[in-house]
Amino acid sequence: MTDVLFWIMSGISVLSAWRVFRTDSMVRAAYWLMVSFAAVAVILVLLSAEFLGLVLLLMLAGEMTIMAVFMVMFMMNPAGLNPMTMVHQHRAAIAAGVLSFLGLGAVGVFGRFPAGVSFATRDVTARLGMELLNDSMLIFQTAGVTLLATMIGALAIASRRGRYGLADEDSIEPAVENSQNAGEGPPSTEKGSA
Amino acid sequence: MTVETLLLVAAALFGIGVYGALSQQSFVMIMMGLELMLSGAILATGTLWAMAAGGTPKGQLLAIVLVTVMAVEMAIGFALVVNVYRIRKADITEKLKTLRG
Amino acid sequence: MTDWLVMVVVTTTSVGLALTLGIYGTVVLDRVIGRSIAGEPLRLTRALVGPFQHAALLLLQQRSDTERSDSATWAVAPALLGALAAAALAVVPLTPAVALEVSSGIVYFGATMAMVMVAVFLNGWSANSTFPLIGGYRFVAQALSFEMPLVLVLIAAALPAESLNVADIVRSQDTLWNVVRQPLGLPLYLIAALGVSFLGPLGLPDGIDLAGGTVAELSGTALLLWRAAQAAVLVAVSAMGAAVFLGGWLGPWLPGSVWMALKTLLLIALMVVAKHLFGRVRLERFVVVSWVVLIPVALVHVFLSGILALRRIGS
Amino acid sequence: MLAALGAALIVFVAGLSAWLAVRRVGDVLNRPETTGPQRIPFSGGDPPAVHAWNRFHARYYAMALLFLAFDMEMVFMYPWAVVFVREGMIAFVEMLMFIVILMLGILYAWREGALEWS
Amino acid sequence: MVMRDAVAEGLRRLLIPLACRAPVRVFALAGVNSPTNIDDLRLRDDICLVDSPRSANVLWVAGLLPAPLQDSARRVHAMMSHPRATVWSRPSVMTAEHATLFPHATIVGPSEDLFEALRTVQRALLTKRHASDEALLPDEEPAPWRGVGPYGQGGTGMTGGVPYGRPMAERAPDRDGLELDQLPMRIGPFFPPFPSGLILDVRLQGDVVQEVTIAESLFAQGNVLSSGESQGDLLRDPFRRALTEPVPVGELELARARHHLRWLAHALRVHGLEALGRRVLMFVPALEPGKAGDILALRRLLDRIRTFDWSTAGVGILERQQLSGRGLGPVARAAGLSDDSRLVDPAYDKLGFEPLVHNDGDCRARWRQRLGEVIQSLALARAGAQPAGGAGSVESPRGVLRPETGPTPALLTLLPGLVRGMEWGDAVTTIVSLDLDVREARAASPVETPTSGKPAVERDE
Repeated sequence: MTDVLFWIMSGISVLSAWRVFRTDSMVRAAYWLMVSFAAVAVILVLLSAEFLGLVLLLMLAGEMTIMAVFMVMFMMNPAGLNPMTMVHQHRAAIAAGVLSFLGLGAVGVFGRFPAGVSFATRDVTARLGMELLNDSMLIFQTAGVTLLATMIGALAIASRRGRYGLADEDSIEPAVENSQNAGEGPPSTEKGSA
Repeated sequence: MTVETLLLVAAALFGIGVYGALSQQSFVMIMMGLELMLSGAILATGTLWAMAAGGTPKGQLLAIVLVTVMAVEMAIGFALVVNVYRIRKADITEKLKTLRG
Repeated sequence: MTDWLVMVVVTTTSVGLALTLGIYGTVVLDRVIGRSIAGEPLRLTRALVGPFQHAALLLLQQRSDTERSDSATWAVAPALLGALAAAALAVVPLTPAVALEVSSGIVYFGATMAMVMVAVFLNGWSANSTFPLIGGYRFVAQALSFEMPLVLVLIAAALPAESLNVADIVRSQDTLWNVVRQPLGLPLYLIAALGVSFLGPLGLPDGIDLAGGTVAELSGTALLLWRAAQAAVLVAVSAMGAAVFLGGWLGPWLPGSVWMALKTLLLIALMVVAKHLFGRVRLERFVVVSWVVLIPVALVHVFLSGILALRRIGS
Repeated sequence: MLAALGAALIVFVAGLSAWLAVRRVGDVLNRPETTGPQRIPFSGGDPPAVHAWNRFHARYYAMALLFLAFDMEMVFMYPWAVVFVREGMIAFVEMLMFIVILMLGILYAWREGALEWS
Repeated sequence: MVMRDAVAEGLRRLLIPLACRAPVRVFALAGVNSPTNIDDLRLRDDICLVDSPRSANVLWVAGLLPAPLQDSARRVHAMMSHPRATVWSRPSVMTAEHATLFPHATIVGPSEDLFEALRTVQRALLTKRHASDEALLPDEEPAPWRGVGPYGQGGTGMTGGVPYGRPMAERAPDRDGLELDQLPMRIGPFFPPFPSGLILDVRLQGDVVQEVTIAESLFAQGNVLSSGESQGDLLRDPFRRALTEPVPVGELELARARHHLRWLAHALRVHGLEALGRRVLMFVPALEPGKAGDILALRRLLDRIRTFDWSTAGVGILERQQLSGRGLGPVARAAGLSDDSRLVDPAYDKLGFEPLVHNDGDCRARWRQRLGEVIQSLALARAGAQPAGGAGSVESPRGVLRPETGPTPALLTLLPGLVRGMEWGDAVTTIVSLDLDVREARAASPVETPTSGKPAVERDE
């Protein structure tokens, strides 16, 4: 039973991963990726990493919708109304893809892994919680700091108002500006003109 | 469902991701490729955790870190896309010769 | 294997039954409450048969289409929404006997509720029409804002139970319901629940200012199915709320399933009253309020519930 | 446990099929074929000048970026909730630290006006 | 196949009796000079007014449609799904061009029962006694767009093609600095939240309004007032009569209160408070001079429900200098101007009339202003038969009304500047709050430039 489900899910996962790059509509591409991930999540559940699989599903919905939103924002012809492929170095990319599949697959098939010891069945989540709070406390807190850095970094990069004026109007730090003005720097806008 | 088959599936996902990341011109589509590579990695981690590492919680933690990496990659990646588009009006890699802001 | 098949059959039938009754109850309640707020005579028989008449009328209407619509995703969207509601309801213990003991129950529930975003966005996107499109985008903004409070209050409820299993959370309310033990929980949950079932104040994706938004281009069966799926989501979140905050099947005299049904209907009624009494909020404002007020309050709520849970165990 | 989630998956599939089946019934009852003018999107009666699908400027993209990062907090919070009572004050303090760090992000976003429509 | 048809037939036989008793799904096209008011349908249990023609079974044409709206009306008809029918409430006066507008329509005269007609038509549609309306517009093939360019796209470049005969949106600058697509679209004339006949050319980027222009066709030939068709509407309106002859204060003030309440019901509906809107509509026929108890209770209720406040506060602020001296009635008074032509009417002077004033000038101030004026009007209406008006201009519920024009043209010139930069929902809130009536619009000479408004509302300051 689990085997059957596993094969179905891996089929869905790989096929929809392929569809991601073969569809014209950006929204469809993002949701094909979501389907692929969801199938991976089901496989994780089958591996009794229940919490991991479900939490992946939880993350996915938000992340892939955001992905769709951004893809529609920044792709011309986002819905694929005019069918058109936008690829470069196609053959090289296929070769690289196949090579990495073969390489990693070989590791999977021929590699030797320690035999599976009985894995925890019931309180996987609880053990994960203990791990988080004790041994891997640093990882947990580092993740917090990393996420904070991500938030601030992403907002700073994406926002229009930089410290020295609007991002799209050649804002330059005053010091740099002075040194450039010695030569022939571009005119800068007023500070904080937003 | 054995270690080998699971890792093969993970490798396939990774391979498709590599193909996508290298072949696509649009920034956001490249990020789709990266996501797929990470999905392969998460599956491999999950596999090894369940089948070879005796279910130690550290394995799951690694997978969670991978999910975190995915979120961070997306957030920073999209922020960069917004910024590049704002300044250069560029949405595909060809339009971007240098990375200087 | 046979055990499992029995479980599947029992769960599927009970979820199907609960959803059907719940959707019907929602429509009836909506009419009854709407008319009483409007100050009109109730006409109970009409309210009771009304849903069937309405459904029949829509079933006999042609399904519309728009130019170059994405017909595949348009077909999937309502089905996905309905299926998500059904799947979410599956982990809510309707009676002590019929409970899927999913040890990460609230994670699972959170995942299904997050996926609602996908369904609504797709429904808005697929029509290739401006108003549904704006509606879909509105829902994404709204969902990104309410999702965190929704999940956080459920986590807070999991603290005293020491488990993410919904049935365990119900059992942990043996002595005291969470609505009393965690007074902030239910209000926060209801706000998020209004958001997830895009109703009333948070019915932004299908507001009249968009001529119906995500439903503006729907007719016939498609409209019927979308409305049914929306009601199904309402039923699912209400059932979850009843289980997590109102003690689920717990209650004297009556059988557990009856208690569960009554509590779920109570929450549905509360939300329908909110729909009729609170007007559409401004999305921009809701986003800010949600991030600056609701999420911090939900986090404080989690920690307060934590301290209370610790003290209870300690004493 | 696996069995329960398997049943949930089946409920999901059943829901999907039920909804699609009713749609099919509707299409049998009434032919969904439409004419050109019937397919014009509704905006009050006049036809649109362009297709509605466009590079839609989602005004909340900064908030979406914030969400991507903040969402991860939940992944850590679920396992924490399970062991919280067992671990007691340590768990409390550690999560408090984690959350306070993340709240700084929201604070920053709010101050920068990233939550408002750009 | 045969089997499928048999099942379908059986199912249909089961569903039809049920569906016949369902409320009639109606989409309304409001014209002029209709014998029945659209609000009368809202209170009906057996009628369900829908917001989009897609899911309506019956298209109800209320009154006569001026020539510029007729094409749009036919298009709305075309958008409806089958089975569909048209019911036309027609006044006795009619011109020849109207006769062919909806050839399949069931005509309802001023003295006939509209509701019965609507019910009968839907029932006949379902039982196939009434054939579903045929398409009035030709079924044209979409323009070919596939297979022109090297990738199978429709032209040169990514956005070169015209899929389905329509081009794609083009980029335009934005206040945010992201040059994304700008969506030009025409909204109206039958967009449910807006007054019938208002046609806006809107440019949206995302859900934000970048630019609004009032469509020219509105002014070109749409003057309904002069065409003689709307005499009936005019004669029923006491404010119109008050232009030329004295009308009792009681009648004027009751009419004012009714008008404001109908407006409030519409505004509540647009904010998603349909049931409360119906409650407000139910007050309308029962209004009596001096009895404001229900209205006071309503005001208390709306004050207590904060969401209506929240979604209107700070939205659509109009400054005093934009409004002063233009006779803009409640809109001006909501911005702190005591601008009211009743002040110069001796009849009102005798009653000690003082105009109510709110200060904020936003949408919230406007609904509060109107609700306050309802209460005030009910008090004034006690003066009963005392005659007022007849001086060539009168303070109508919208503002100063003159034989040639009303306040709507002036409000329309303010509109583009007002809603620029707003999220679409806020723009709708604002437009609804102005209480426009397009029938007054012709008199506004298009010469008056719409730039007289204040600069665009910059909200990212």
